[in-house]
Amino acid sequence: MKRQWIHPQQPETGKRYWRSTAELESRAEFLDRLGVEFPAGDSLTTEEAENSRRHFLKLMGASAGLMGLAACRRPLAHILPYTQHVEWVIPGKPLLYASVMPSPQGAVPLVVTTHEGRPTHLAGNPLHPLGGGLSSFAQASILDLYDPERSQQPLAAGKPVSWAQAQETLTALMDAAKKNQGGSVGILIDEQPSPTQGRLLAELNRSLPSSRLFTYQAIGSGGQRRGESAAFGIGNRGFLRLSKAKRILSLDCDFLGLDPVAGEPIKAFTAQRAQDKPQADMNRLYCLENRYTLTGGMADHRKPLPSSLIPAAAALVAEQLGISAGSALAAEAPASLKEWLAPAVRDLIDHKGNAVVLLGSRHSAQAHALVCAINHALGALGNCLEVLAADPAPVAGSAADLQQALGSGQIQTLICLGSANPLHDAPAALASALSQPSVKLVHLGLLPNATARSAALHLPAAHYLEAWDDVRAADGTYSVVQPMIQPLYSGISANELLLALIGRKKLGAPADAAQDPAYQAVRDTFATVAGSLDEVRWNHTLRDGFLKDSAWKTGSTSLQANWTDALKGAPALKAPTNKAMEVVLVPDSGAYDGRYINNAWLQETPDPITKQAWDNAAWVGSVTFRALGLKNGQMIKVTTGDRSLTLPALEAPGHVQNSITIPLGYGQQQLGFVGSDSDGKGRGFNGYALRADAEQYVIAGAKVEVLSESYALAITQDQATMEGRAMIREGTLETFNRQPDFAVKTGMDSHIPQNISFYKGQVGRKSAENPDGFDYEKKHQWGMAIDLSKCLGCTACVVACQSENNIPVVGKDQVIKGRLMQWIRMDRYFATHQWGEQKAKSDDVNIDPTAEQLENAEMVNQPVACQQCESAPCETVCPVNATVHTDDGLNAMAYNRCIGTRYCANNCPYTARRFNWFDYNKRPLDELYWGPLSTPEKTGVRESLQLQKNPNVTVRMRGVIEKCTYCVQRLEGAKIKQKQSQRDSKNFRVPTDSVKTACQEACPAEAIAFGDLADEHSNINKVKASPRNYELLKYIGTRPRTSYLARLRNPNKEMPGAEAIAAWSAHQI
Amino acid sequence: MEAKTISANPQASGTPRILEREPLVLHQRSYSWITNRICGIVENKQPLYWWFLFVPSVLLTGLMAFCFTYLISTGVGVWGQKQPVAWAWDITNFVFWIGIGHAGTLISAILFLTRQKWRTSVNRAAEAMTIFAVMCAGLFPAFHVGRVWMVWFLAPIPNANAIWQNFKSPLLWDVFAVSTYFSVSLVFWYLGLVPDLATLRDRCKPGLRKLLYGMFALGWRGANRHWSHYETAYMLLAALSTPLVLSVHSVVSFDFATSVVPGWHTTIFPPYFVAGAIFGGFAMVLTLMIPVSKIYGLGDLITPKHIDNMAKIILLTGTIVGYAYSMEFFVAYYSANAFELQTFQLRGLYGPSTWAYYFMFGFNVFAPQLFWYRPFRHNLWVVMFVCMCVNAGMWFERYVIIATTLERHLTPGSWRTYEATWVDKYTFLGTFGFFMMLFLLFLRFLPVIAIGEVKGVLPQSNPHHEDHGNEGIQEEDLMNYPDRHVPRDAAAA
Amino acid sequence: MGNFFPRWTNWLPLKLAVAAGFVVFGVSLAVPYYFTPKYTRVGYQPSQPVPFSHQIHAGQLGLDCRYCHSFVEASGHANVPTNQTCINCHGPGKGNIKSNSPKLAKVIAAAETGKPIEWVKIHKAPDYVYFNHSAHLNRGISCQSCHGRIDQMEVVHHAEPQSMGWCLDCHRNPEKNLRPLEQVTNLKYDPAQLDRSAFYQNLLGKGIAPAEIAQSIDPSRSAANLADLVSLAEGRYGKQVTQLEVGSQLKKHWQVQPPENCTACHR
Amino acid sequence: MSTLKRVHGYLAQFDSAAALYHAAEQVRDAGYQRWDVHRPFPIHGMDDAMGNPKSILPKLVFVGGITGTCVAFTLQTLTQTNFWSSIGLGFLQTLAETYPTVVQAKPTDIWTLPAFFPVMFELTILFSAFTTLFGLLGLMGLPRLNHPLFASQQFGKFSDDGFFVCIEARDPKFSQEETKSLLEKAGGKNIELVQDEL
Repeated sequence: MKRQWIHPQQPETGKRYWRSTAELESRAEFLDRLGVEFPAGDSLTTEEAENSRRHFLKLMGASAGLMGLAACRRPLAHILPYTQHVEWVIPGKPLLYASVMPSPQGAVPLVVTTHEGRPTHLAGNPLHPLGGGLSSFAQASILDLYDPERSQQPLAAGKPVSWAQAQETLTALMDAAKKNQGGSVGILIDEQPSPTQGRLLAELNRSLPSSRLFTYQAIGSGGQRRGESAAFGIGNRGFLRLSKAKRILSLDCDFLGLDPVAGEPIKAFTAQRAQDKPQADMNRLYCLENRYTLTGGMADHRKPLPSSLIPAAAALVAEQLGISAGSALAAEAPASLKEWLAPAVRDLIDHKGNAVVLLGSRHSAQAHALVCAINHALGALGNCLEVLAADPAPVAGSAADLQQALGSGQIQTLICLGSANPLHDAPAALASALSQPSVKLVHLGLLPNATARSAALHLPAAHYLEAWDDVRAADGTYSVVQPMIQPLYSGISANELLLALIGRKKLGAPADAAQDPAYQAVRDTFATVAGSLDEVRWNHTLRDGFLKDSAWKTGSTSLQANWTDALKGAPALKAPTNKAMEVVLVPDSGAYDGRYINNAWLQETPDPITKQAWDNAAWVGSVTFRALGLKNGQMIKVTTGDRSLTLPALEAPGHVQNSITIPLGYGQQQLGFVGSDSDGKGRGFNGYALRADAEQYVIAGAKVEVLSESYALAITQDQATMEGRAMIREGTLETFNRQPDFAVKTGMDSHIPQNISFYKGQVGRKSAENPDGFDYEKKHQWGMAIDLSKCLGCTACVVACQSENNIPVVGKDQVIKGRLMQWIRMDRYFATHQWGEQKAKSDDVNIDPTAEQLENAEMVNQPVACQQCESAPCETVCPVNATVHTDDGLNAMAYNRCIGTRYCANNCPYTARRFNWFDYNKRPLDELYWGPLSTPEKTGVRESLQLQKNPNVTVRMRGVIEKCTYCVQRLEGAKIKQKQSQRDSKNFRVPTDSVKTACQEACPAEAIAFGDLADEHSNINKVKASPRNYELLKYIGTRPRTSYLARLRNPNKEMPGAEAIAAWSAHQI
Repeated sequence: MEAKTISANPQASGTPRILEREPLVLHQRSYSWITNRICGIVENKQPLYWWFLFVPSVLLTGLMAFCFTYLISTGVGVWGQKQPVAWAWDITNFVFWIGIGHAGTLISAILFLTRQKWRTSVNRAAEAMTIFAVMCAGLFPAFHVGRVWMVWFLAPIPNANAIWQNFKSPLLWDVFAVSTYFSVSLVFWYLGLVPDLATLRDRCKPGLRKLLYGMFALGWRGANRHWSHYETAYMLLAALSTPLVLSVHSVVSFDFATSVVPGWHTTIFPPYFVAGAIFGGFAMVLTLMIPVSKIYGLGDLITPKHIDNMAKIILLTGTIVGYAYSMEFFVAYYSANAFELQTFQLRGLYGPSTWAYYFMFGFNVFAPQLFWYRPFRHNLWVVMFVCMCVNAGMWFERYVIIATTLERHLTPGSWRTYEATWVDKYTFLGTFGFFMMLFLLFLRFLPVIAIGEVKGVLPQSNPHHEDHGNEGIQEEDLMNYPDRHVPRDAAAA
Repeated sequence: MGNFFPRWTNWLPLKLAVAAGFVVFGVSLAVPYYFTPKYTRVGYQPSQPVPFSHQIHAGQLGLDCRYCHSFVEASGHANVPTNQTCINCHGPGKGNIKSNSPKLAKVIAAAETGKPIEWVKIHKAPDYVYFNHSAHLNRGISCQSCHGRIDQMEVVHHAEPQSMGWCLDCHRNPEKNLRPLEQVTNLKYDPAQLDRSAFYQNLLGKGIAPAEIAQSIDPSRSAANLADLVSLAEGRYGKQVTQLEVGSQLKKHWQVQPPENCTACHR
Repeated sequence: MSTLKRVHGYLAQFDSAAALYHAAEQVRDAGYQRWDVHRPFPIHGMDDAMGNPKSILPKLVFVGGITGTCVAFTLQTLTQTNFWSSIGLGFLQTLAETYPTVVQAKPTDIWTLPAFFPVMFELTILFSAFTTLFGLLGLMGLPRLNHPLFASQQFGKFSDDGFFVCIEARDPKFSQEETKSLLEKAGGKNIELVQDEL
């Protein structure tokens, strides 16, 4: 029966796209619709159109609501096609671009996924010589682009001003400056300005000859630079060839975590950790550090040592190598350290050429010079430690010089181009010098932070995905940063600011992309680097993401003759005592030095060591912690000299006594919900307040006072030990050689009773005797293996997953309540070979390790997501068939069918399922409990955040279960791609290893293998063939498709306590 | 012929004989006395007690409604659940109420089949209690889901999506079991009511009441044509309900027994749950009936014998439950399944919620042991005390099984301790109000004791009982009965 | 005491019961019809801002669907053509066809202002359904199978229910709709019009052995060459090519295995 | 007002259950067909005393129960297994648009039947119970809200402590005198000729 469909006139609301959809039920989430029916390309909004980097192609969209809320039987929906077709864009298909992210350690090569001009996901660039996975920082940096709390317009002394006014202020400033050749102008830059920035600075210097440059980074490595140049010569720097390093001694150098050294990517190190054949050789890592770091977790031998004594350790090593120059430093070293180091150094010497000593980048120049000499003596230089002749950084004053110059009134105007937020992170003296009324600050930054708010002129910076720039990688390879999208809030890059100062750009004036001066400036730099502005090479550079053969040449591998001078003025060392403790300031895994404070993904991702999210705290070693009678979250007052800080304490196993570690970057105010909580009072506590000068990271003589109040910490893992359960299995290389399949024999797995069932279900490979099994001939069969020997626990996979799968952020309060949404849970356990006073072999439920045992415990990590069990307990209990099994072996989850009984979550042995307790996507995180009464303007997904969402993944609503699906959208995408090329042939199988999951792509250690089990050439089959391969909780009989490869350690027999290493695993149940 | 051994006047009969059976109705009441006494409750004004209980329970019902509204409008997060404790108070309360809802059908069905005549004076109230308890129980599974507006997905309706329910899911078995149980109990209860509704109908003046009673009495005429089919039907329903009542709690226990969670995955669960249900159910029956009989002066109908019998059943089932508790431990130890063993160690010895376990054990296993001693079974205060313990203990049992087990799931990395929120607590409290409200309305409008059936067990109702003329002692005029029944009888206790 | 209820009440309960029975019956018939896509979607024919006639363009002029919906084979979704595409033929100074017709006013205007025409959406999968056009078109499923005879529609309307059950039906028996790739956009397609020998020649061209094809026509028989196959097929399917013949052959020899997993459409 | 009346029958009251019982025996022996006894509670052996056959309700309920089992079996196997296709009735599954799914590696053939027992059991009980209810109403001829006996003043006591015998006028052996005398002989009190208004 046919009906006339008369639609009421669509309401002419001036509403913007997102708003109109946000009013709909969240299932009808706008962006899904994009992915589903007519992706954004076809129906661009004006916002998006403006945002598109191809703006100059005159692509136009309309902002009429997609769905009128007209109350007819069927809501009216519109299709808005482009009027002009857009080059490259095929509506519904993502576009990939190669770019790089600038970071303190140089370029991070990237591949950016964009959907109709919206960057949505980042991945490493495999073509790049240093390409690999991504750190969680790089992975999460895309969220900074869409951060709704980003600085959005220029501020003059905290008051919003227009860009035009900002331009006037600048011109006025420049005219004033020109009068005295810029004598009163200082420019504050990072340690490594980009090539273009360097060029423009030089240019600016020509117009203001007497202006001065200063470098200051909240967390800098001045000591290292000075030490290295003293030893290797100015500008020369080490480049670590991890692939060649067979023996590594790390002196408080978290080179696998937050303190990367210039060198080959981490995968070169982890590749040697995974052994699948007995009698294989394996590298060995010794580690001395005051707290647990990811590096310490990977180490074969680790000894907790106060940071104050690290130079002493270096001196001891030097002595043993016959370098007497630094023996003064060795005085304080305790005897135990000597006997620990002796066999280690012997081992290093045995591997001359392939042995290297690494020192944390924040240690003194003297110590660094000494370590350079040590590496020279070990014959590392030119072998596993290249010396590269980098182009020298511009001559610039230090933070101390800046303070002096400001104090003396010499510098009146300071232009901050760098990442620093001096009013928050600089030492008190410098900060107060900066905040004198006489000093004019011009600040460029992404966040409206302390400096921005009080600067005479603050300019919103463009995100690196929004502007042209260039960076050199650690090995000097030159890359161009290309914008993916027009600046969301019309921010400008540092280059553009310089251009404006020079007068080649006018702020606020609409830029014609073709003649964009920043673009031209970068091309000019490219010309100088590449030798000529060759369009073909330029395009290749853009396509590949780097310029071929642009790495730095190697320098001389001999020490400077006068390197010992660098040792002069080494500060005297003192071992900390319980009266005078040491405070160690370290970068934070979530905020780094404070620049990522507003990144919700990073804030919510728990610290890999302490499992703390959304805050920082003082890490106190178990012995001291219990001696002080502290509880987690109890406040302590730390006093160093005349400076003090009150913050909560957190028990940190593996942390040395009488030492307190404080992660930096927190305690910033008025940055919005994420950065400084809903009351704007700030998240966490500002550790910078404790340091006296900008290069002081280890502060001796700290007093600790225990207070009564306590503070709620969002710790995501209550249980620090495995209770004897064989979750993570570990063995020494020796054990492995003796019994390669030790992992399979661990605990109850060695005596699993026969599974007797009177029917044969859909498990295993289909065959004559197993007719119901999975079809390996005509279907793909997906599987995953995670190599715990390689896994660092860095949580890059967690962030990648969050970015790929539209996983909501739930906020500190919900994390405390145990409702973290991230699909991958990075379990961190501490294990020791003796448990409790009774020195039990295994930790049963009733045994707690003593403080001493915890101090020397091993740390192991294990990422756990849905294991895609072939016999999945979660499926059978769902009353509505919302989760069922697919014929390619996935544990499918149909969100729209789920009614949320949560029975599956209960019946999942791995606790891999997550439930949407609230409308995390729709309702403001600080008003979740208000339900429908939450503030209307805060309700609904923030517009800018919607732009980040992956259109191929449903945005889940309240009341449904969600979980890892092996990135099924990618798998289905790959199958369809194959269909497109298969057409009328039989060849349905996707090319071997052509499809990667987000976590696998992100993993910098290449610990995750994934692929088609039915494809015998696929890598996953090789990996799963390893004798170390075991299934988690195999005893339960779930037959997971994800398996783990047992962890190997390679202890040195002569080391003290070598026998204890990995001993605990043998006694697991 | 037991009736013969009853002498008109106990004093006259000299020393009571050993074999003498206590009568089911004391003081040789007559038919009309029973009719008047029971119908009186409905026909006369309610005592103050009734109002004292009714008003608060209505308020609590409102509280419950508010909590559910908040829950639905805001999200399940307002409860205390978290990973890995996805079920806690919600399902605990569900199982608790369902358990309560077992005594009624048990009394009406199993005791009927086993010819336990003493059931007649308690079965009506017990059945009513069953129905109300099941209503309370049903609320929780219905509202604990994340998207309650999608709950119709549970119904096997043909649909254009070609997708159906998963009949392999214990949760769906639950849906069928509980709804069946509710319907059958309702039918059973209603059929039992029909003759008594006729009685009420015949006693009241034309008007709304007569209309309603008349309609629901269906025009009952007590004809043999009615009675003979009626008795067959009653017997059939009893025969159907007996396996049903056993199946329902077995199915509920399948929710846990068929899972892989250590501490849930146990073959002992079905009998253990059924015993527990009878246990808790009888406790609740006594908790309700003792005050009722005192307040409404039904002491002659609900005699010490009745209470004694039920106390014995509580003692028996309580001991079975205790056996189950210890057997779980033994099996965990004996199974050589380390996860299982650890689970029970964490439950009872080292875990974060051992307190719940101790409450459970004390209330359910130790408290009922008082009933070994006859005087305790006959002291109403002691009986009430033990029943209260059991009511609480059974709730803790479910809490231990559900929440504290999930707190210590298989992967230590995800272990977390559960805390309930105010919404959890008030919702549960509210269901008590709802339950009480329904029960009080039942007292107000329907005969609390099965009139017909009680008459059926009187000696003189035996057609071969020849001693004519004895129609029992005619009681004082009953017209002024309502205004004096409360204090005196209460004091008598 | 006298009768409280009048006599007529005796039959009342029965009457009520019967009435209720009829109501329930009626509802249970109505719901599956009126509350399923069969009714709610089929026939949906909104009026479009521009009176574009598929009948003229696809029917009379015989434009290939892919001229306008150009990415349908490459992308998940069949793009609605950019305004440029219309202008190519109708634009002043371009094809200039009817460029001054009032019907085209909006198109011309859009070209000038750059403000797109707001077409009204007709086929709208729910947002949790990830349908992919390219996967179907590249494997021999025609536009017509889901959209009907667009070439005969003056104003396009919703021709098929496009409910999950409807999708599954085809995913279970694709042979009902499979056709040679070159026929995919041929809306007038009729298997009877196919040349049988050409069809089998094409299969043989894919390097499939005649014996194998013969097998799939009639398990008991074999064939050495094209002629055998054709005669074999005639024996099996009759003089004219049938859809069943085409479909089952393609399904077998292209190894068409449409997914019935949730994940195929819900992610 | 119409005074037109129709005789329903004789109603006699008796003192006790026993009296009623004996009366019933006598009326039975007198060979009456259309008569019945009314009383507040069931009296055992009354059926024999009246010479009535056993109730056929159990047979109905059995049928009802079996129906329930079959419904449950069909519903579950149809929607969850390929059983019907395997016995060549696949069209049923197409008809019901079913979508068998694999959960926890359980087979989609008939071997997954044990998982269906609970629901089969429950539906059996449910159907039986409702058959009992409606079968009973049918056999009792209820609901019938209006009945000539209600016209009798004394009849109301049947639901309290009255025991009655009513012999209907429709009975072939009914005659004003003999019936009355029979009731008197049986010990019936305040015998009344019940008439109802037309």
